[in-house]
Amino acid sequence: MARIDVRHRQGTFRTPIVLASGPAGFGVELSGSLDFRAIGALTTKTITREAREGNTQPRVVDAPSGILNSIGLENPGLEAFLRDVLPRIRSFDAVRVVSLAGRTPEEAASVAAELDGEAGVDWLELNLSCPNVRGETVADRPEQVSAYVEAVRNASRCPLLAKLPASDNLPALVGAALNAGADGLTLINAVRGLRIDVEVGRPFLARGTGGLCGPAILPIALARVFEVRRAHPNALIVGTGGVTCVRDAIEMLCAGADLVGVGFGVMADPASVFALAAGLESWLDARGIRDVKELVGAAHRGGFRVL
Amino acid sequence: MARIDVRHRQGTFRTPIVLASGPAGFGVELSGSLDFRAIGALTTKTITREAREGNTQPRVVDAPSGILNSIGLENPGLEAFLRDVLPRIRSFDAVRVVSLAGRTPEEAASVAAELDGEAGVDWLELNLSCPNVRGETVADRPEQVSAYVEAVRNASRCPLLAKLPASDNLPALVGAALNAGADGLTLINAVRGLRIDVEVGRPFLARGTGGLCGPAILPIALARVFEVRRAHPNALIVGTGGVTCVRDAIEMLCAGADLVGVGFGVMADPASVFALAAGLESWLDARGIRDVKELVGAAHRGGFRVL
Amino acid sequence: MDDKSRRHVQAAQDGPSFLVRSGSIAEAHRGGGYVRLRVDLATDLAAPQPGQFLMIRFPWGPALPRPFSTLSAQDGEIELLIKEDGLLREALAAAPCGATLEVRGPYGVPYADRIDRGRQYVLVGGGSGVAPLLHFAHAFPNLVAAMALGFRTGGARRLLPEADIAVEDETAETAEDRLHAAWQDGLGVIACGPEPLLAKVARAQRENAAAYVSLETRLGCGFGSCLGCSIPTPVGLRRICYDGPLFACSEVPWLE
Amino acid sequence: MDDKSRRHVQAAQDGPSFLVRSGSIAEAHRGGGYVRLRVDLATDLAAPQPGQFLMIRFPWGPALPRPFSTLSAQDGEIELLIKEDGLLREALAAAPCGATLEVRGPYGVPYADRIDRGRQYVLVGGGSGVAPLLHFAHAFPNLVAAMALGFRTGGARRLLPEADIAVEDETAETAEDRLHAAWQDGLGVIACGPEPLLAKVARAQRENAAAYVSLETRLGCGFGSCLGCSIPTPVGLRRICYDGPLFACSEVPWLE
Ligand SMILES: Cc1cc2nc3c(=O)[nH]c(=O)nc-3n(C[C@H](O)[C@H](O)[C@H](O)COP(=O)(O)OP(=O)(O)OC[C@H]3O[C@@H](n4cnc5c(N)ncnc54)[C@H](O)[C@@H]3O)c2cc1C
Ligand SMILES: Cc1cc2nc3c(=O)[nH]c(=O)nc-3n(C[C@H](O)[C@H](O)[C@H](O)COP(=O)(O)OP(=O)(O)OC[C@H]3O[C@@H](n4cnc5c(N)ncnc54)[C@H](O)[C@@H]3O)c2cc1C
Ligand SMILES: Cc1cc2nc3c(=O)[nH]c(=O)nc-3n(C[C@H](O)[C@H](O)[C@H](O)COP(=O)(O)O)c2cc1C
Ligand SMILES: Cc1cc2nc3c(=O)[nH]c(=O)nc-3n(C[C@H](O)[C@H](O)[C@H](O)COP(=O)(O)O)c2cc1C
Ligand code: FES
Ligand code: FES
Repeated sequence: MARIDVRHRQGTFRTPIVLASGPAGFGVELSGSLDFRAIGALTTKTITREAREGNTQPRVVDAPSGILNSIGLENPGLEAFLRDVLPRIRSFDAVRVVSLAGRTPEEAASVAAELDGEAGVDWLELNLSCPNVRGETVADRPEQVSAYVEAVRNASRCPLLAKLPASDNLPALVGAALNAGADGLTLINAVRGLRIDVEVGRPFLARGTGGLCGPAILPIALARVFEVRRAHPNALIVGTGGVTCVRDAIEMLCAGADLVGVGFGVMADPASVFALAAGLESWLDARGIRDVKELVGAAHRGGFRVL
Repeated sequence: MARIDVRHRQGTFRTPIVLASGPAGFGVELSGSLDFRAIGALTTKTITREAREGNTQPRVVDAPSGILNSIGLENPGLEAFLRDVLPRIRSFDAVRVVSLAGRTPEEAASVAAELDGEAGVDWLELNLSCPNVRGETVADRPEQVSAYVEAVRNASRCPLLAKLPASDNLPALVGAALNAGADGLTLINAVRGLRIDVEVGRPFLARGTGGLCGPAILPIALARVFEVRRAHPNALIVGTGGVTCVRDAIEMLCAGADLVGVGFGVMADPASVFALAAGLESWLDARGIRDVKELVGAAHRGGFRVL
Repeated sequence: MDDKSRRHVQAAQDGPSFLVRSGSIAEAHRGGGYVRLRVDLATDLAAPQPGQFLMIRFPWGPALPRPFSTLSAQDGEIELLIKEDGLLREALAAAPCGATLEVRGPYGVPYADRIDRGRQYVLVGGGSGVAPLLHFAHAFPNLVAAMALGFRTGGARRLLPEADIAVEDETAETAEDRLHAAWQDGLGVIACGPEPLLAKVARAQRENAAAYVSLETRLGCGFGSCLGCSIPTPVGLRRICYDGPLFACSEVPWLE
Repeated sequence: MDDKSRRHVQAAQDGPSFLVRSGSIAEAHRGGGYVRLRVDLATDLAAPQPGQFLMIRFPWGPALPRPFSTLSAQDGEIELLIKEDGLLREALAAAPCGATLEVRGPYGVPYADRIDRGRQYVLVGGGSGVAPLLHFAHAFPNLVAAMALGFRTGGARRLLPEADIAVEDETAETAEDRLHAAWQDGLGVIACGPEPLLAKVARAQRENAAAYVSLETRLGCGFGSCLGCSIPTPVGLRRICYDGPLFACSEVPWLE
């Protein structure tokens, strides 16, 4: 039986499958019927210092092979998270990554500081790329990324992921995040997109654009992970975007991801996401590949070896 | 009957439908069976000074709701174009846009100069965004765009479109192109993407990444056209990316396109592309909208008015 | 899809069902822009209660399944009433018998668990919104005072032999008219249908504690985790898919 | 897809056909990882000649139709032999009778227009590549000296009652073995099948001016304009979909 656990100096993930921030909420609805041992980590919905109402309806618009989402960081705020949500998350048998955002580096750092040392907060993910809120944590310049990561890094000892957008500038943003002390990267967030209601000629979403996610963005996410892996051979990468089946996950690993994030797939068919790890294991076994590690970044080495 | 012709100071397009550069080749195969009066313009495959072999097989890889293409600017070169291709294009009853590229601004300008004044060359399109050739005409900085557009502008009196990528930087690139004398913009080219052959763990395409096109990128193209239209209320925009049916074309017009480019759709179902204009006309008639112009940019004005 | 093993996941018993069942279109009746489908389910499904919905797609797509209320549900068999408008619904309407569907659920709070069961109700509905109301009427005849169901045209009548529907194009009568005709003090209302109809009911019945509307929006997950369907209520944000789809008119003051 | 008017385009007569015909799966036989489909075409189609192909998809997708050679073609009816492997092909194999297809074409140069018709040929094929060869043998029996068709397993045998196939898993005999057995000087070869088989034939027959291989790649348009299928030949770039799919072994020196 192939090994599919992912060993990292800051902890081990039982499988390479990560529930991406957002679609799984805080995991509460899923936990009633699905076994978290099938996933490596749960990333929470992004939390902020104060509660947020999020955007008005509609928040989901259909797109070819995906959707535009415009949730807008609805969340109960830090205090309610600590009081009501964290106690439930503590019992989940998987690494728990708490996603956070802030309007300023200081605000993000203050959230990180209060989470520091709490049981059930295994990793932090700093959301620097939400396409659905205006004028805050969308970091498209390296200086912004540095400032945020540094502030959060200094506020918490938790291992830290920086979640970045599919920017042209991604290699520079990644460099900034790693230099500022991020332990890893989550690539990519949803891609800015628009749909128009042709009955009236206006955008469906109140904010105009939303975040494109789902299979449509798989090739884009693969390209970005591939490019970042080439530039940063040792960074921990959670490759996220458009993965819905075992084959997609294998492509993401070969492109250079250590862990594979799934967002849209959780909305579309959660059970299939919880079956990915087992499917991956059988796939490896069928090829005599002993450790999922052998797939990671294989596309940079001319492919993997089949026994 | 609604008007669907597009009047521009540099000429009139019979319909808003433009065959995007590439998938339609030089229009020769299509012209045998389809009536060019159904389209506003044919954009040729991009030509270069010297003939190009393009990339090795495979050049097309499936992707959710689209493909990655990696043609790599295969073309017969300027001389053969003038000798063998242009005479056939002259007879097509639609505006003919000749797409060109060059390794340097000077090379592009020299191609433009030789096309200047040739019958059958109604517009030029300067391809500044091919994702499938290395180190040449991918202009991702405003200075590059300025230099190319200025050089071509000075070499030819033909009306000129600048074809730009879905870059984060797009508003700045557009500003540079318009300031340097472009008469309009074609937005967007294919989006960089990757697919990996999971049987071997290597990218399908020899160059690694390719250009994602087809319905998958429709929301991305709509967002970019929307943003550029907001910044440049008077620029001529050929909105291109993922359009395959009348509804998509209407979305593109409402987002701000004056003309609607179709690439992938020509490969998938050419007859349907030649039926778009008629479909658009019926759609307008059913709503009592008298001129397609009323749709253009409607999303920026709170929608269109139905009689 | 190409991953055969994804069906092998184990589901525990104490949460919503995430297993994707395979369904097969067994019978289809079309008319008036609607189609009534009978779907055989290969495996058991906790029978959806009236007001609950299933998330459905074909194996080929769309990528995100869509919610459909049941018109009836019994061992291994469900019926749906579908408006032929939209990507999946047009494909459902055009599919041959034998075509395979992917079905997960049921989700949402059954109407019967949400309402005051000490009352009788007028069921007000239009278009595909009549489906959960007919399901409810069949399951809880004692809770139903009257039906007030309307369609624009008469084409759908033969799909619904069990219902007496008002057809606006024929008699100028609407669901709302029937609600007025049946109205008596003390009754409750359950409305499901196009938003303008719900808005009228909500406006008229805001003070009636037993007046409910069944809301629709574009869902994401369908089981409460993605927050795609959040709406504001006086007591905070609520999820249509998880806390609804039925809401008291007093909870949706913005609906007018 | 949702645009009803797109079928109304007029096509002239002197170029390739771009009209999208509606087809309906009338019969399906499955075995050994293959499926043989009979498809009824609602409207007339210029009957595909052996070696030509059709671009096919379902109304729902995939976005880009895929090429399939015909196994037989006569008024309003075609047969296909499909390997159950890949997005569209697995969906084709799983589709119920009555399912609707979109079909355009035919495209490509008929084998008979490409070869030296003064010769007789051994037809060498494997897997779904036997389809155009059987079509050719049926249409031009006089041009066929022998058939050398092979499958890995015997499961597909009952799909092809008209063919005598070598089954490697049963008798260790391959298509290539049959080619050797049938070989006589002066014969031509037409090969269609997996690339390793074509490469072997090409290597062995490079000097034979009447040796041809039917090439495959991932197509784009199918009618010659997108350059998705360009390959180098000693006389310049050629398009598999438009100049092929059949090429003389001498034209593809890189195939080995
Ligand atoms: C709890 C619940 C129960 C439901 N039960 C039923 C039911 O029993 N029967 C039923 O028929 N429906 C029901 N619905 C509604 C149904 O799920 C949605 O309408 C769903 O989106 C249909 O999917 P579709 O793919 O057919 O349409 P989609 O393609 O998702 O389109 C949805 C609507 O938007 C329109 N549209 C799409 N794109 C555009 C565009 N660019 N511009 C303008 N308009 C556009 C379509 O024409 C259609 O009217 C229910 C919804 C909910 C929330
Ligand atoms: C002229 C011509 C005639 C043809 N005739 C026939 C015919 O008669 N019968 C027939 O069966 N085929 C035929 N083909 C081949 C067929 O058109 C192609 O194989 C086509 O791509 C099948 O489409 P699909 O959607 O089923 O497979 P696709 O999903 O396009 O996949 C194609 C292949 O790639 C594999 N694949 C997909 N994604 C990945 C990945 N990420 N990693 C590794 N592998 C992957 C699939 O398993 C499959 O084997 C013909 C091709 C040509 C050019
Ligand atoms: C409904 C929804 C909500 C999301 N919310 C968040 C969020 O709160 N924080 C975040 O970092 N990303 C959020 N995302 C982005 C996903 O985590 C992921 O990066 C993106 O959707 C691409 O992956 P996918 O194609 O697998 O969905 C959200 C995505 C969706 C679809
Ligand atoms: C096969 C193919 C070849 C292309 N060749 C060119 C080209 O030569 N020059 C160019 O500017 N764009 C080229 N493009 C890009 C298209 O013109 C278009 O910008 C892009 O594909 C997005 O539009 P679509 O989704 O409608 O295809 C090509 C696209 C495809 C699919
Ligand atoms: S649709 Fe996901 S929470 Fe309701
Ligand atoms: S597939 Fe388009 S030219 Fe051959």
